[in-house]
This record gives sequence, structure tokens and C-alpha cells, in this order.
Amino acid sequence: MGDRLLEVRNLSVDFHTSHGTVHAVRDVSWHLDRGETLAILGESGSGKSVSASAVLNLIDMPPGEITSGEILFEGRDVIKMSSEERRALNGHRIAMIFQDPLSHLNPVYSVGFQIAETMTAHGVDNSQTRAKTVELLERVGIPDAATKVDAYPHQFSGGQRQRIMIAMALALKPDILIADEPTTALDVTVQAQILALLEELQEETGMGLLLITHDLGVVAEVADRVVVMNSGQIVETGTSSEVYHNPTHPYTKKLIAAIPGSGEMAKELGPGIKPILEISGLTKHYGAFAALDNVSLTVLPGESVAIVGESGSGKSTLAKTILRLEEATSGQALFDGQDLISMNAKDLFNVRRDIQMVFQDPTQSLNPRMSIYEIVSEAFVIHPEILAKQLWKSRVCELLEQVGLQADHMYRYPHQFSGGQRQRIAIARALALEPKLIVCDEAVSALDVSIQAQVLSLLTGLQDDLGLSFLFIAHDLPLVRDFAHRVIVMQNGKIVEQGPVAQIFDAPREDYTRNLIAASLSPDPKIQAERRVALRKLQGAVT
Amino acid sequence: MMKFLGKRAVASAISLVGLMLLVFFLSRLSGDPTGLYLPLDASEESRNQFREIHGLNDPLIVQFFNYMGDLARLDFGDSIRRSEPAIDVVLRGFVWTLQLALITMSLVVTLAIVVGSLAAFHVGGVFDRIATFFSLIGASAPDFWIAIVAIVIFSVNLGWVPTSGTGSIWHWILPVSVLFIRPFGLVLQIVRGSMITALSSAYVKTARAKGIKNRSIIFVHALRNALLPVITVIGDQAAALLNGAVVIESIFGFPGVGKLMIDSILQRDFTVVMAAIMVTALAIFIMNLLIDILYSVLDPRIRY
Amino acid sequence: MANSDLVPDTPEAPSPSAQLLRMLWNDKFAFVSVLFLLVVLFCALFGPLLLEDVATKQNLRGRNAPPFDFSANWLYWLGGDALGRPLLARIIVAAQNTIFVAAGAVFFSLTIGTSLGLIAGYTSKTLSQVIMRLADIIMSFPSLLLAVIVLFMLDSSVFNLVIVLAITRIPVYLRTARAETLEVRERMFVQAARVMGASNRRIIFRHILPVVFPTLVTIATLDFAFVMLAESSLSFLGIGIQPPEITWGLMVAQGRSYLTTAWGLSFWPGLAIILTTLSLNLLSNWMRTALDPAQRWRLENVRTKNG
Amino acid sequence: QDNSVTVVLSEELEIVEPCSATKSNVGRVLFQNISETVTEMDPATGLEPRLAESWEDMGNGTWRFTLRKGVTFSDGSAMEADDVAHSLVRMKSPAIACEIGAKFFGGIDITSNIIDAHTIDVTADPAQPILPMLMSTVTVTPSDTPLDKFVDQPIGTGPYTFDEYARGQYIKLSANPNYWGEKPTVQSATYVFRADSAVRAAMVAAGEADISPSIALQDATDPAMDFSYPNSETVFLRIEHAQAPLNDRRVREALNVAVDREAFVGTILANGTLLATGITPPSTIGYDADLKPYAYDPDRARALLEEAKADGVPIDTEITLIGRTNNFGNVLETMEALLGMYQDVGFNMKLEMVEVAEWLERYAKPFPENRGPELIEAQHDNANGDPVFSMYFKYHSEGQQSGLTDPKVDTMIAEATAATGDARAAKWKELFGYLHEDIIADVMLFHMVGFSRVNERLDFVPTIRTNSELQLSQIKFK
Ligand SMILES: Nc1ncnc2c1ncn2[C@@H]1O[C@H](COP(=O)(O)OP(=O)(O)OP(=O)(O)O)[C@@H](O)[C@H]1O
Ligand SMILES: Nc1ncnc2c1ncn2[C@@H]1O[C@H](COP(=O)(O)OP(=O)(O)OP(=O)(O)O)[C@@H](O)[C@H]1O
Ligand SMILES: [Mg+2]
Ligand SMILES: [Mg+2]
Ligand code: NI
Repeated sequence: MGDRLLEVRNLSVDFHTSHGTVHAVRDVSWHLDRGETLAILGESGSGKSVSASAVLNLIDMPPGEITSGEILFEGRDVIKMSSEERRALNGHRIAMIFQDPLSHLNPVYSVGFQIAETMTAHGVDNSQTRAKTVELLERVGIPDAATKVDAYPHQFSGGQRQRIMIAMALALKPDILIADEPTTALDVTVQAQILALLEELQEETGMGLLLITHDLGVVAEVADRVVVMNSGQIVETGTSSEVYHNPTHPYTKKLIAAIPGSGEMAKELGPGIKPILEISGLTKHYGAFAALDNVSLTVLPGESVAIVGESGSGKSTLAKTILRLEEATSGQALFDGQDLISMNAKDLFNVRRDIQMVFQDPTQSLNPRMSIYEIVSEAFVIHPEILAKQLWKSRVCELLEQVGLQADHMYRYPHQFSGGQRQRIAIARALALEPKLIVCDEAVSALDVSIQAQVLSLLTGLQDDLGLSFLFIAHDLPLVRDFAHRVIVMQNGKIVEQGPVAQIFDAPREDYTRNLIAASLSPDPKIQAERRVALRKLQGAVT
Repeated sequence: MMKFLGKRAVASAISLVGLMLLVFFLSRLSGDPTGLYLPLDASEESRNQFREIHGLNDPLIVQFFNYMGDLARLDFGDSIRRSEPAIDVVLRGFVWTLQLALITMSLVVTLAIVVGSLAAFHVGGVFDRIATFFSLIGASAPDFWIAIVAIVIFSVNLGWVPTSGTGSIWHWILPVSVLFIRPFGLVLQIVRGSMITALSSAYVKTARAKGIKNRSIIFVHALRNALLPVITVIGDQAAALLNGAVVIESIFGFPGVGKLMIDSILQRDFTVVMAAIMVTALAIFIMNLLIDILYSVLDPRIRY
Repeated sequence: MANSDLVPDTPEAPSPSAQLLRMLWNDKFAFVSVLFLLVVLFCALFGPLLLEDVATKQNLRGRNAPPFDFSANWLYWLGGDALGRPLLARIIVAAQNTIFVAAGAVFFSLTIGTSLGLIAGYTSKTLSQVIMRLADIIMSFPSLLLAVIVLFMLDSSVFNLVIVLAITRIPVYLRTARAETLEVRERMFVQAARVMGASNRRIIFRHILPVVFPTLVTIATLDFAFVMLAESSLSFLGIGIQPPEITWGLMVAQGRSYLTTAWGLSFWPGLAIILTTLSLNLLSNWMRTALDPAQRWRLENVRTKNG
Repeated sequence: QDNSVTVVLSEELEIVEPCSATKSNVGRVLFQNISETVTEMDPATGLEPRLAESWEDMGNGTWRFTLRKGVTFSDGSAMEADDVAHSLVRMKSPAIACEIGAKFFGGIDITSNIIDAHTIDVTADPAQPILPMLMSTVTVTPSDTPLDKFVDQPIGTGPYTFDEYARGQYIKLSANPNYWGEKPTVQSATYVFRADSAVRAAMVAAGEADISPSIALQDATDPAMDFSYPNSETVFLRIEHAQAPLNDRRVREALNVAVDREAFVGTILANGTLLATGITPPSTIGYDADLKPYAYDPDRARALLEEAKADGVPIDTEITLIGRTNNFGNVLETMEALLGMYQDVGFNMKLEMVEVAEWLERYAKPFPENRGPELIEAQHDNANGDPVFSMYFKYHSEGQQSGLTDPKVDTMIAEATAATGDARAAKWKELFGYLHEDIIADVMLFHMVGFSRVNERLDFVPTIRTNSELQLSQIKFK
């Protein structure tokens, strides 16, 4: 095909660790043309991020090593370029959106500075950067961008950070954009807005987009071609429609079979059950800004309550407030009849074990100095009554295997894992404690659908066996549809609608909810294409 | 912020009074100064007279309230040793000490940070090895060695700079250089250590992906994240300098507050000791306050 | 044991000590440092036992013997001191007191300072305020005054010396530990540990301390030199180690007046101090790398093969 | 530079007060440069006139001094009898602690009677046969000098005037154009202060200073520049006789013969250091040159201890050897060497080096309680030629630092003090002998030697007086 921007040939990347060499990427080849969107699909841990980082020279070498291959940008091998030449390319011609936005933003500089810096580093005059930065932030949908430019990364929600990363990458309208899971933390409406933005840019500048994602809906919506990876290798390539409709490799088949959103919806649990968590009037202010405004909800034992809603609507804040990681401004959260919000430290310690959380940002929530074994078994150290010491190791193995990792990952450290693998470690840790309630904040957003299915069935299994409850924050509506009993929809710190899953999906009452469901993408490229055509027509009619 | 400052001011004032109390009573436990000021053979009568004049005969508690009363009028009392107002003696020395501390620390801050960061950027490289090796030797070598060897080499043999004393800017070169060595070594090591960690962070990768120059990656992105322990240690070293650099002062005949303090302690010149501690404590308190404010400036996640 | 067949292929943890040794061997500087420190330790433990008598035998008429006279008894290879005692023997014997005082003072200030700093950084504002202002006070209290007071109130003993030295060095550890704690406690993994129900103690010692510790150790290693040298000035005042007991710092200080005529007197013990500090620091740099999983590869034998 | 000199002193002057000019660093600046004395003691020739031209004994403790005419202070006023009278009052003023008044006139009432502008009678009670010599310490200041506080701009009659004291940095003097005597060669002088001997030596070597009155033995390495001089200091170990086992004469003898004094000379201490038999240097009257220092005899020391032990003297009691830090160059080495020698012959002894304040607590009465047997190192300075004060304070039962209570010694001191001329010398000599041989009062060690470094362009040779004064007018250029 036409105008070749980037070509990766026979790329192999190894990581040397004390327990032998990890072959993260094996003999991978693909190319990207001008104006084209190439999606890389694949199993979590299959080498997607590593191969993308190789393009930008971001692999630490050592311990990493590019053992073979070349990466041709406009015909020149970037691996052989001087570091000065590569520096000139990075950010300017090739930009990257990282999978894990919080740790990839510098915590001590304002987001405005970090975005503007991309421009100044490549010769844009200082005087123009601020206005441009604000404009970029507005385009990615950050509310109140003019004041938020001076805010620091930790003051943003997960999805907002992701959009800041996107704004940063788009600052100079690069020729190639490598987007590593750019929409994992975005609700569908914002996601649509971002995808539209990317498309617009592509049309404007002929940008080549390399999209790493597990969201087949996104693939269907934007990708021209698809590459499927599994354990470091490419197992399938083709146009998105070919791959969706005629998968040849067993892994691809498995993947497509695992797409959620078609199962039976769960029934509401019977009335008369005493709720395990009962929140009323919970409010949290950051300064004058109300991140949570008078939120009330209940969770029954054995129930999965999903919270969906706009990015920045206060979902994570709700989770953190319940867990007392943020102090609530006012309100109540009764757990088993005791108020978590006003509880003293000692009582709090006693209920801790029963409520666990999987953080939205898995990397940051794992202590980088502890091995996976130490991280997961810490549960047992803190609560020795759970398990006798000699059983810890086998239990850790078991948990890791349940979430789709391998036992010999046990002695590795968090930085040696892929994004999705870290997320699963965090899940394993939460499960280790055998709590009554788990708050999952986008807990499976970085997993490919096959592993997602595996993890979810694990969770449902546990729910059936042990009566576990979940407060499940997610933006992936098909997933919510399959998993939740009840759904709560949040916007601007308030609950706008809640009800049984069937009611929300089949008969949403609020406009916001309706929009949300309408914006949901179908994994079938054909359907998506049709929808797009319809939408265009509609827009054409309006204008 | 105002609330923080207000609280801090109150707490600092309390601890300053506490410090005064402590020094006042504890220092009087270190013996009677009379014998030190009168000739060995002075009679008991003249000793008593001396005590009378300097108010050493009153009960301690009376002495303390007298002292505090005078202090309220900003009267720090007279130096027994010099028979002039203690605060004059102290301030005269402190001006020198402050200059010395400021000059030395600004050199330390710039050089240690630059050298330490570059060493961290090339961990295990030749530059790193050399910088580490020499800074450590400097930092652990006895300061008077360096001072005297420097005098012998640079003043007596080469005649480049004056041996000692004050007067021209040339006189500052040796004392500042010698004083520079230990804090430099220490700060450099701290910078190096915490920069190694900072340079391996994910946000440094982002910076590289953005095509930021190495210089900015080191000194803009990583450095600010690495600075917390660095400024703390700089503060500690600066406090040490504010307390006076005794060896340097006595070798180079530098009229700072350090030797004054030592002599006053050994001579039980309590008023000077008190005044000197007041002045240096105030300086140190203010410096620590600035450092604490700096923490939250450097790292927006830190809030008080 | 009965359960081991549940998950038959539980991987074995690699032996930590073997791994550590290998990492040590891979950093030649650290390896040599450890050897040197072992020699010092040996001297400290057995030096006085073996050489006490030789080291105190005076010979005024043979004083300040020059070094490198290899025809003499090996103990005199570094020369003799102002009273004609063999310097090498004295350095070996002095290792005991030196290491005892320095290690004691550094250990106490490090542990006390760090603990208080972690507490000040992690717990309530009031307690933190109290601790920090206390640190301010200590920081402004001249160590010499403290020494003189202790000397007047208590007996002169090595233990008091250690106390005085330790107290004066507490603030730097305290402030450093606190500053880093303020930042580290905001990190997500600390919050994750809290969610798991980890006690404050566990969070402080298991999650925060490992991040803070390398910096503190770096300060501590350099404090070793500082304490060794400071100790001698207090000895001169009559607190702590008194001649004919001897430490390196005291030897350096005593040799001060001979600096221009018999340089060896203070040079050799000074060198011992420098080498010890250097070794400790190289070791602590090694440790910093070895303890940080993200840096550890530098010490692991993962040389990239060509190709 | 040509006719000005720079003097580097070992410590800064705390005060610039003429009535304390016998403190050595104050003295080196002020004594006979700014402030002159009534009489002047010259170690070579004896007592000489200075501001007084002559004096005679009027009996009953009264001496009449005839003052020099035409002498003016640097503020322009004439020096007359009332100034001398005022100076005598001032040095004993209770409101200020004048070194001279306390050190040389302690326990003596001084009254004066102005006869005319240039004649004054001075009466001492008790009578002082050596009053004219004592007057060699009295610095004369104008009669309007305050009685209750130290001056910071000293005014005197000397060949120099006090120009400027930049605290912490330097003092400047310049030649007094109206000086009554011979005009000095040196026209101005700058004094600077460096605590470190090596630096002082380096400054002279580098040409930044001309004279360093005292440098350490080990820095005196250049024969062309370095001079040694007996500095009138005597080092000894004070024995407190009341404490067992030090109350036994055999033990005290053992303490004396156990010390190899000669081994110190030319090693730890300078060549030229004299072995002492008495507490004042050979230049004092009554010095007994026939007394022999105790010879080193460790075997005898052991034997003496054995003997004493056999008689039940508790010689195993631990004796504390106390040294004063920084008392003189190499004091620590000296003390360590002494300790080694004592331990060698079987004393149970430990060394304590203490700073001056603590040392004073131990050295001067009232002695601390429960102190146990102690041997205290001290250095005594007597440059004025008569042992009277030394003897009283060190050996009289009432003496502030005396370790003795011996009525015989008390009477001998009283008699010698009252005597004059040759009889006085004989009586002192007798006392020296008694203390050294009969009761073995202390462990006498050394008469010390000091070192000065003098720039080669100067024609100046330090003397015993250099320890306490530095007369710029005696300095010439080569
Ligand atoms: N520093 C490292 N040391 C050892 N192994 C590593 C390291 N970094 C990554 N890996 C391994 O390389 C493999 C590929 O990782 P990569 O991050 O590319 O996965 P990914 O396809 O992006 O997965 P995900 O969808 O979960 O993000 C993973 O198995 C991971 O464990
Ligand atoms: N520390 C803070 N200071 C100020 N504002 C904050 C802070 N933390 C969060 N916010 C704001 O609170 C709002 C809610 O944040 P929260 O993280 O709860 O959103 P969220 O619903 O989880 O969104 P997402 O789906 O994007 O993760 C956001 O608008 C965010 O900007
Ligand atoms: Mg990835
Ligand atoms: Mg969130
Ligand atoms: Ni193509």
C-alpha cells in the first residue's frame, strides 16, 4: 500500500532478568502508512507496549535489548540513528500516548507546563504555547481548561489524565501517533469525542495512527488494518473487518468469542436483604469544587453494583471516600451497620479486611520495591488469621494463575510487567484478603477481552460461592451489562439515575444515560461503518 | 498558608523560649565563671565582688527572670569577657559567618547539584566514579589538613593567595574552598542517589518521548523530583555553617561566630553564649521554615 | 507439607544470600570495600587484644620515626608517633574505640532520628509540629555546650560521648526522613496498603522506610567520618576517650601540630578514616542499587550478548 | 611596609585595658608600647626607671617615687602624680577585675600620697620590701579613666598610640610623635590574630607578618627565622599532701624519681628546656642552682613503693593525673609520657585531660569533695624576679593553690617576705631547698622554652620578657 511512514521489520526485544531472559517481542513486523490507522490487538502481556516503545527508543537497555530487527521511519532505520536525531523525531514527528497516564505525568509540574514543554522543546515560541495548551485541553474535553492548565496531575481524574496525555501527544500534530490504550479510562461519550478528534487530525495532516487497544469497538470504529499479537508474536493481520469476521488463528477466535455484551442480564436481587453498604448524603469538596455531591446508594450482599458515568464525575472519589483514603466533607457510609466515615482508626482497622479496592491506576498502587509474592502475600502478613504461613506460597500461585498470570511471575517486580498484568496483580491482591466487598475502579479496563472474561468469571464464581459484593466502576457498557445487577449513573458528582441493569440498558430514563448507551460502540466493523454513515447523514442534514 | 505561617510562628516562638530556658539553666550547670576571669591568685573577697557585679550570686531563677526582663527590652546583657554588649559581639561575628555560609552554600548548591546529577545520569561511568571518589575523600578528610596544606601550597609556596585573615576578596578564596569540601561531598552523594531513582521514573520516559533534551530531562524533570532530600541536607549543612565553622575560623583568622561561641562556652561567658544561640537559632528557624515552604513549592502534593 | 501437592510447581525463591554475594562480586568497588571493612572489623575486635602492649610502649628518644623504614619491625612501617609508639600498631588498636564510638553515635542518631522523622511525617500534625520544633532546638544547640554540660554533670565516659555525638546528629536524619515521608505517603501504594488494613507501623517500616532508607544511609556513611573527627575535639575537652586510650580521630588531632614536620602522625589515621568512610559509602551505593528492583539489573550478570 | 611591622598573635584581645596588661596577649600590644609603667624590670640589668626617675624607701612600707617631667599622655594631658595615684586606685577598683591589681597586689592595701605634681608616696600594708619591683607592673593611665569599666581606646604615655581596633581582624598602633623618650624605628604596627601555630609560622614565612611571638616547637624549623627564649614558665605536678597515699614522703619521692625528665628535652619539649628544682625560673632571686633535679631511677621508685606498701600505705589507690588541655605546646604528649612512666614503675594511675574551667575547679581552693588522690599538672609564670607570690600561693597553708599545710613553710615564707637584699635571697633559697629535698612538695619538671619566628628583615631577638610583652621600640630593621 501507498505512502509508507513506519515499518517495523523482524523486531525482537528481550529483557534480561535474574531469573532468565524474557522474550517480550519476537520477530514482529508491521507497517503503517500515511493517513492509516493500524490497530494492534492482543493478549495482555503479549508485547504490544514494548514494541511500541521500541519505536521511540524508550526501552531501558540494559536490561532490555533489541536483539534483532529494524524500525524504518521514512526509510531510515531509527535504531541506528544518533540520539540527537531520535530526540528531534520524538514528540515532533512521532508521538506517544502512554498506557498508564498517572505515572507518566511528572507529578511536580503543572499539566500546562508539561504540554507546553513538548512545543518549546521543538522550537515553538514561548509566547504562543499557553494559548495553544488551553486550546488543546479544551479539545480533549477538559472542563474549565483555562484554569486547569495550572493544576497538577494528581488533581485530575483518571480519564482526565489520559486526555492530558493525549493533548500532549497531539501538541505538534505528529506524523505518527502511537496510542497505547488511549481510551481505557474514558466513558463512551468522551471516547467518541477523542476518536473523532483523532480522525479529524488524520484527515487534516495525514497522520498515521498506531492504536494499541483491546477494545474491539474502538477497533471497529477507527482501524483500517489490524495486527493481532500473542505471546510476543504476530498471529494474524488483515483489515479490521476480515479479522472480525474471518479470524483464522485460534487466539483471535477466542478473542472474538469473548466479546461481552451479548449475555443474559442479571436479575435484581430480591428485596428484603439487608444491605452491606449503605451510603447516604456523601459529599466531598476539593476547595470550592464539589467532586461528590450528596451521593446515596446501597449495595446488597452478593450484589454487583456498577457505577458508570462521565470521566471526572467523581466515581474514583466516591470509592476513595468510602475507603477513607479521602476524608469526606459530609455524609455517611454504613458498612454492616457501622459508619465508615466517622469511624475511629481502631474500628476502621477491623473492617479494613472486609472492604478491598482495586485502584484505577494499578502501577502506582503496587510497591515498586516488593516482589509480586510480597505484594500479594502482604494480605496474609497483615491478617495472619487468613492463612497459615506455609500455605502462603501455594495460595499466591493459585491466585496468580486464577487471574491469568503464571506462578513463576512471583519473584518478579512490578516494573517488569505489562499494564494489564499489573492490573491483574492488583486484583489478585484484593482477592487474597477474601473481603466481603471489593471496590473495583476500572479494574479490568487494561485487559483484553479474553482475559477480561476469565477474570470476570472468576469474580462471578466467587460471588456465587462466597456472596461477595462488588462496587464496580467501569466505562465499558457491554461489560457492565454482562456483569452488574444494578447500575448507577453518575454525572458531575451526582447520581443521575440508578436501577436494575435491564432497566438501565433497555429503558433508560435520563438523557444522559440514553446518550451514553447510544454512544456505545459495536465490535463489528460493518455495523460500526453503517452507524457512521448514518451519523454523517444526520449531521449533513443538520448543517 | 497564612494559617500555617501563624501556627509555625507560635510554635517557633515557644521553642525559642524553650531553647533559651534550656541553655540558660544547663549552661549554668557547667560551672562558675569567676575563676576564669580573675587571676589564679585572686582572693575570695574579690571573687565574691566579681560574682556580685555579674549577678552570679542571685538564685538561678532570679537571674533568669532578670535576664528575661532585660531581654524584653532587647538588652542581651554585657559580655563578661569583652565588657561590651553581648549582642554587639555576636552580631559582628554573625555578619561574617552569614556571608561565609551564603557564599559557600551557594557554591555547594550549584556545583553539587550539577555534578551529582551528571554523575547519576551516567551511573557507573568514569565521570561518576571520579566525582564520587574525590568528593568522598574530600568529605571525609579532616578539614584542618586541607586548610593547612592549602595554606602551605597556595600561600607560602605559590604565593597566589594570602594565608589567612580578612580584607580583600582574595582572603575569601581559601576559607570558602576548604569549607566547601565537606558539604559538597555530602550533597553530591545525596543528589546522585536520589537522581538515580528519579531518572528511572516513568515521567522521564514521557519526557524522552516528547523529545526533550537530556539537559532538561536531568535538570527540569528529574531534578525537581529528587530535590526533597537534597534541600533537607543542604539545610543541615547550612545550619552547621551558621553555627560557625570553628576550624576554618581559627585557622584562617576569620572573625566568625563559631570560634566566638566555643571561646564563650569554654570561658563561661553566658551572655554571649545566649545571644549567639539566639541569633543563630533564629537564623536556623527561619531557614527551616523556608525549607518547609520550599518542600510544598517543589512538590505540589505536599501540603501542610 | 501435606498441602504441597495442591500446587505442585510452586517455584522456589532464589536464595537471597547467594544472589547478594553474586551482586557484590559484580561490583568490584563494593567488593573491595567489604574486604576492607572486614579487616577494620577484625582490627576492632582483636586489635587491642593482640597489640595493646606494643602500641603503648613509649620511646621518647625514638619519636616521630619516619614511615617506610622497612628494615624496622613491621609495626613501625608507618613510622612512630610523638612518643615513639608504632603508628601502625596504634591504628590497629585504635580501631576498636573508633568503631565503637562512631558506629554507636551514628547508629543511635540514625535510628532515633529516622523513627522520629517517620513519625513526624506520617502522623498527626500536632505531634509532627512538636517533633520538628524539637529538632530545631537540637539543631541550634551547640554540640560543644552540650558536651561541656554533660562533662560537668556526668562522668566522662565513652557512653556519654556517644550520646552527645548522637544527639547532635539526630536532626539531619529526622528532617530527611520526614521530608521524604511527606512525599512518599501520598503515593498510591501506601494508600493501597492502608486499604489492606496495614498498621501505621507496617506502612512506615515496610512501605515508606525502604524508599527513604538509602538516602539516610548515605548521610550516615559520611557522618561516620564526621563523628570520628568530632569525637576527638570532645576528647580534648575531657569527655569520652582519654589518652592513653586512643581513637583515629584523636590520633589525627594529636598529629595536627606535626602536620608540617611529621605528616605521618595524622596522615595515617586520617587515611584510615577516609578509607573506612569511602568503603562504607561505596557499600551504601551498592546497597542502594541492590535494594532497588528497578536498578538491580546493574549488578546482575546480564551482560547483553552481541547480535 | 618599610618601617611598619605586623605581629601575629595567637588569640584575639578580648579587652585592651592597661590595668590588665600583664595578660600576655594584652601585654604584647599595650605594655610599654601604649602604657608605660612606673618602674621597669629588665631581666638583664634589674630594675630600671621608666615613668619614675628614682625612688627611695621612706620606711614603714612607704616608698617615694619621683616622676619624670615633660611626659604627656597621647590625649595631650601631662602625666603627673595624680595619674599614678588614680592608676593605683583603679587597678584595685572592685567594680572591674583588673589583672594587675589582683595578681600582684592581692591581699595588699595600697595607699598613695601626692607630694607634688612629680612626687608621690606609695604605702603598702603589709609592708612590701619589693614595692619598687611591684611598681614595674603598674601601668599608668590618665586620672579621668573610669573606675567602673574597662577602656576600649587605651591612652598612655608610651612610644605608640592606639589607632584602631577592628574587632576580630586587627589592631593598629602608630608612633607617638610626642613621645618623651628616644624615637622608635618602627613607625607603625598591625596586630593580627591566628589561633593555629602552623598558620602563624606560615604567615611570617610568606612575608605577611614580621613577628610571631609564639609558635609551636614543631613549627620552629627554620634556624634563620626562629628563636628560642626561656619563657619564664615552669611546669610541675602539684601534689595535694592531704590525700593518701600522697601523704607519704616515699611515694612523693617515687613520683619524682620515676620521671625521666631528660628524655623530654629535645624530643617532646624544646632543646634548651631546663629541668626544674623550684617553681620559679633561674632568673628569680633565691634560685638555688645547687639543687639537683631528681635523677631518673625507676628501680628506686619501685623500691620506694614496695617499702611504703610494706608500711601499709595504700599505694594501690588509683591516682588521677590531671592535665589541662592546650596549656602549652605538646601538653598532651607530655602527660601521656608521664603517665607511661608512672605506670611503668607500678603506680595505679589514670590520665584526665580537662578544659580550663574544670581544671580550675580541681586546682584552686576550695578543692572538690571526694576527690581522691590527684596529681595536677600546672604551669606557673614568674617573670618579675621575686618568688614571693609564687611561694605564698603555691605553698603557704592559706595559698589558693597550695597542696601543703606545713607550719614550717608558712613561717619561712613570712620571714623571706619581710626580708630585703641578700638576706631575702638566702631565705628564699633555704625554702627552695626545704621544699625540694626535705618534704618533696611537688614533682618539679621543667623551665620552659618558647619559640618566636621573626622575619629576617628585622633586627630583633626575643627574650624572657617576650612571653608577656613586645616592645616595638626595641625592634630595628637590618
Ligand atoms: N522490564 C521488564 N523486565 C522483564 N519483563 C518485562 C519487562 N517489561 C515488560 N516485560 C514483559 O514483556 C512482556 C510484554 O509486555 P508489554 O508491556 O509489551 O505487554 P502489553 O502487550 O502491552 O500488555 P498489556 O495489554 O497488558 O499492556 C510482558 O510479558 C512483560 O511481563
Ligand atoms: N486532589 C484533587 N484536587 C482537586 N480536584 C480533584 C482532586 N482529585 C480529583 N479532583 C477532581 O474531582 C473530580 C472527580 O474526580 P474522580 O477521580 O473521582 O473522577 P472519576 O469519576 O473517577 O473519573 P475517571 O472516570 O476519569 O477516572 C474531577 O473533576 C477531578 O478534576
Ligand atoms: Mg501495554
Ligand atoms: Mg477515576
Ligand atoms: Ni500498506
